Amino acid sequence: MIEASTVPEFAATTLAPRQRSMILRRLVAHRSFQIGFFLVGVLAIAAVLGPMLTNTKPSAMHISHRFSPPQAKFLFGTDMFGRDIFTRVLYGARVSLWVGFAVAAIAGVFGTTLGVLAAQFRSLEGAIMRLMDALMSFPAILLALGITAALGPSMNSVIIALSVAYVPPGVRIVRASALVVRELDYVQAALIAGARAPRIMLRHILPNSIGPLLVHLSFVFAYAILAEAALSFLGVGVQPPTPSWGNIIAEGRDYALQAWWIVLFPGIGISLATIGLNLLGDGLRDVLDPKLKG
Amino acid sequence: MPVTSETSVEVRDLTMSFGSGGAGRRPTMVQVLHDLTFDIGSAETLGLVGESGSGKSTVGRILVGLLKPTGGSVRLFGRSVTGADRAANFAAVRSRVQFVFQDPHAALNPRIRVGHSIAEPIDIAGKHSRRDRDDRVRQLLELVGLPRDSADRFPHEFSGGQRQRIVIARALSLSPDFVVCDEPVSALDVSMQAQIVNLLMDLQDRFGLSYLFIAHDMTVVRAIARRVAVMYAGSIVEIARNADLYADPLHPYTRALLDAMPRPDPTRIRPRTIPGEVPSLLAPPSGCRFHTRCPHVMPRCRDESPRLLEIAPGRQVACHLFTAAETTEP
Amino acid sequence: MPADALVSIRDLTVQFRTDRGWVSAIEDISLDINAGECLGVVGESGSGKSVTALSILRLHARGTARAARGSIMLDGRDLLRAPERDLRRVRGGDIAMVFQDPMSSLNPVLTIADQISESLRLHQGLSRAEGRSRAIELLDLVRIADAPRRADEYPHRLSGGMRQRVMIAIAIACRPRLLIADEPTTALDVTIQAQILELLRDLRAELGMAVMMISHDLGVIAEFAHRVVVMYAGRIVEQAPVGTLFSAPRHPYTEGLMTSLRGRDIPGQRLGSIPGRVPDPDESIPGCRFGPRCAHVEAVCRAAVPALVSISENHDVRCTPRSQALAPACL
Amino acid sequence: MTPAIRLILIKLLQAVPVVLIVSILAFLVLNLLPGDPAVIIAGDQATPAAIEAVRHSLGLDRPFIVQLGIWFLHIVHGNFGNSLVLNQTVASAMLQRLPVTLSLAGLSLAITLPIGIGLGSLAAYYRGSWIDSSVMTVALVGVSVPSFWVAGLAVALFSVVLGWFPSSGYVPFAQNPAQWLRALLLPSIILSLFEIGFLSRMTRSAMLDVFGQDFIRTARSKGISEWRIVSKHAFRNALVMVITATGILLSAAIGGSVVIEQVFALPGVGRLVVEGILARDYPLVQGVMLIYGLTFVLINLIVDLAYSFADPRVRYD
Repeated sequence: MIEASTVPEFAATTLAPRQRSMILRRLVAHRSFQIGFFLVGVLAIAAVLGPMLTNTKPSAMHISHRFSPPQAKFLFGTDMFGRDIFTRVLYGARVSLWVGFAVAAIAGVFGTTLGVLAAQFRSLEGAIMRLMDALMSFPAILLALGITAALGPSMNSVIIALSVAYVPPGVRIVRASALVVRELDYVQAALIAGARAPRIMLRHILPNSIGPLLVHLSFVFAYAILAEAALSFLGVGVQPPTPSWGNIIAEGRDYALQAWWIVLFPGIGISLATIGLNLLGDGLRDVLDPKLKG
Repeated sequence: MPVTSETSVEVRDLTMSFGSGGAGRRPTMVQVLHDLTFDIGSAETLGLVGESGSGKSTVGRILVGLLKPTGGSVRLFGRSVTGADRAANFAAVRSRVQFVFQDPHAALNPRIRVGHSIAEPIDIAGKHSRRDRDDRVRQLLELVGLPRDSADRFPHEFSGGQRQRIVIARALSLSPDFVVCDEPVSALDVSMQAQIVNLLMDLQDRFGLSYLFIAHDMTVVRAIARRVAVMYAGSIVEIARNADLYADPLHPYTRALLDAMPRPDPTRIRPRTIPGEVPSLLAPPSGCRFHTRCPHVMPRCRDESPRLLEIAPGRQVACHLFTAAETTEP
Repeated sequence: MPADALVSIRDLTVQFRTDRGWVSAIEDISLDINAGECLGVVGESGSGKSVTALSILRLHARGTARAARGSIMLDGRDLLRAPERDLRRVRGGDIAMVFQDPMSSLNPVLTIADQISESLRLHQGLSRAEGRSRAIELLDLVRIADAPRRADEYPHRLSGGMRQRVMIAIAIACRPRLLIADEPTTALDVTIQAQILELLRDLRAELGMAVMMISHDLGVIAEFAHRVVVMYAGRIVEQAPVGTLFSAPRHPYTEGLMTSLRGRDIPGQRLGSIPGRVPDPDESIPGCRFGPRCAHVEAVCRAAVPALVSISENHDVRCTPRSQALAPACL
Repeated sequence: MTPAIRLILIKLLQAVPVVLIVSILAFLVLNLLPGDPAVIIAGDQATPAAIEAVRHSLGLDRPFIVQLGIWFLHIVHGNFGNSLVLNQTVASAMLQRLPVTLSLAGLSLAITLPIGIGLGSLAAYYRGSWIDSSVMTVALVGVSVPSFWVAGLAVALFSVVLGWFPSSGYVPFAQNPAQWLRALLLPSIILSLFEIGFLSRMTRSAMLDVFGQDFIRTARSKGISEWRIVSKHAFRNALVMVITATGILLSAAIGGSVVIEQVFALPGVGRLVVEGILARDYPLVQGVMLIYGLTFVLINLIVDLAYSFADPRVRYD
């Protein structure tokens, strides 16, 4: 057994000042990330607190106030049934953000699992990657259309459909970075010490190959919000009377000229959410992948 | 402490081939090691020098079980790790064999505190309680000359030389008897190199470690190795005791390497170096693989590959200049 | 400024943008490169030797570095303040550069001939065909066999040593008066390194250009340089003719480097080492930046930043105790 | 066999399993997912007998393997099954509608490529300046704003209020090229907004990536002008990325056309799919998905090969 009985002659080496969590500090200082975080944060809070911020229901019809332009009582105006657009947009935010978040989370879990498995086990690699290639051959929105058609239109169908569409790129990203990490010396060191596949994957490969996936997921979150809105707009997504940003716009479409506010505000909601998430993703990318920093 | 046999490592006729070629190419086998034979004694340092493509790193990786050789045998502490019971025998000696990497930046997981990195071999072996383990980590840090509170830090907070100390601490965590050092100082600044080489020598003296010290820099090897093996294009061309090799290199390639080494002496007039480059593994030259660059090339060198022969006690050379002498003067 | 100085750097301070603001990578660098001479610049990582070299041609990545102080004079013009257009004529024309990593320094999607002839066509107005035949001549000059065939190949087909020869061919294409070689052999194998050094030495004699050889390797410097500048942590700590520097180094850091190399001749003997580590550029150290690692540190070293003092003809040292002991008493 | 031909053959071979998986996936999507197409088609109030009738008419009561066999038979025949509603094969319905979608996607790609690459290069070249931030803001808005929403607003403004463009309808190119362009210009531009944003962001980061490489410093050390460095040294390296992006853009254009065709009432394939889904014409949806899937296997193959040939490192080895 090796023991340190004496301190070697050159023990005097000094350490540099502590540098805690550089990644977090850089993120906090990053302009895009700040703006993105603010936008997404405000929308998320509005979505969570939604029912508390309004004194009416999204489906409540104020028949005497149909097509009211924005005013003190109806901040964003009312629609053809006299429903309060502000309330509907708030409730729509709950649907849209939830769909986006759920899709990103599912894509993240499956992307990570399949990606790491494909990188670690050659026997699985071919099957997983060909399946992903095949899924990626369908334009995402078309695949989602087909799946929602099969499952019947509903919010959960949309989540499942978009998850299937957005898992494959995540798998590719994780696999690619895992393949790089797998060859690094610290993984070799663990192999020399006799580490088995689970330890290698969970402790070494996973934490070090997840950065690019996080960046990707913030963009998936944004794409999913856009896609949910598009599907709902086409009538195959979230079904009325449940308000989503997409179906509010679809319903208001025919009145765009006389009651512009019906389509304007949910559109702004979608735009702000996706802008925020894209900025968040840009910030993450700059910090986690400094090579691409602009 | 386990009983050590006289030799830590016995390598016989070791060969290694890799499949090469990806999409669009016919797979071909590329032979990177040709019939290597050498021993490393207990508490001995064998220096292994050569340029890139010589196969020296492959040797190191085979000895710690990262690569499986395609031919020949390797015995570690008397156990064969290339035969039928490869896995079982390797498991038995795993804790006695360790590795120190070239690039201290890639050798440590950036997301794990260095204390945990150092303790990883202990965790995998699963022998210690948490408390023992933490004590051991502090002990190891002290041993390699780092402050005890280093354990809670992350690798990015350390300089290159300090990270190499951490890598050495990890290599020592299970009290190994044999350590492969793969270019352990070539990524470091000159002033750091001396610190790390001294540390390795101290550790050897205290714990009786055997080293395979792989390097391209012959001056570092000169300081630390007892014997030196020189590799060229996958073969050992010369093995000799340190003092003999540097004083009187026999193989033309060894001489060329020594001549080409820059020295901190402005008065020295360096002889012109050999022409050409290390041959491609995909199309190795016939006969002696050094003949394309050798200043003493003879017709025989182009056809016949020289064998590594003992021409004096502890001194082996693979060159027809010496096999010729042997056959004409028996 | 000496009459025969080709390039004259004075009080150069260059700073880099970091998370914590602008940080000085080099401070108060003053040195001359004389026409036809071979100046060695030696130092470890973080010494600022490459930063100094890149500053001469202002080749730092845009927006990341700034010259806070100083001047770099060539033919009576300050390169630090010259307009970009004028500087472009100097780059590749009067002053050319060879970089450390030959694998990444050549453009992977352009042919060798294209990359060599580019500066000829730009600076000397050669046609495409003329450029190509000049490129082949240059490949011959840097001793690449089968030059006409190699000229039409892409870099990935060449070995590291050959690529570094191509880099040299690019650099000498317009017969520069100064060639800056930034660790040109570090990435190469020992025998190839020797070949490249021989090539550079021959070309220097043939073309009569000055060479600024930057290296971390005292051996390379000893073999190649006439005069040596030693840098540590962003400052010049000593400069002297090569014979003087290696036989009588005066700065404790230079001494430390020499002993750490020389002890290697004796097997098993502990090497002389310099304790500690190179400080980060933004680490604040009072007085001499080598102080924390110096065996001879005194109170005066911590009191003030030592000045670069001439202790004999052509021999300057930045060490307060040493220069007080050794400087000629003619003040 | 030259390396180039061998490369093409190998890529073709690699595509075979993908083609198979694509065709099975297109089948499975509507046949294996938990929803019962017969129930959905027959409607909520349908009697069990009615559902059974639907199931029989679709062949859903046959064993799974038989259904799959029939599916492959349709593919091999090239008619991709029969539409339930349109009284024609999926292939002929698709052929009828394809010119509209291709015109739309092609036009938008023609708008996107020069503008996207140009803006991205410009932003990279002037990184950190006001040009960079303005371009990137525009690009960000492009990838963030929902196209159907912008389309709605644009129709209101340009078609209804200003009367510059027709708000809907399509004129075949062969019939009247000017009218064709007039009908497609606004939808194409709107379709391009996302693509331009996407491409310019991608071009910028690829160019910046290249700018950071050592060989750019070599080029600068030769005294080459910044413009030449961008247009020659950087762009040729970034080209590899642009080729990859084109495949993604085409996919985005086809996907986006589904929504845009709906807003502008263009009789393209996207509209066909949506009509198919709303009319519960499952074979139609399946058939279109399959054809698109196979098309993109082919496009990805072409992109992959183009990518290999743009890079001498791949081309020669």
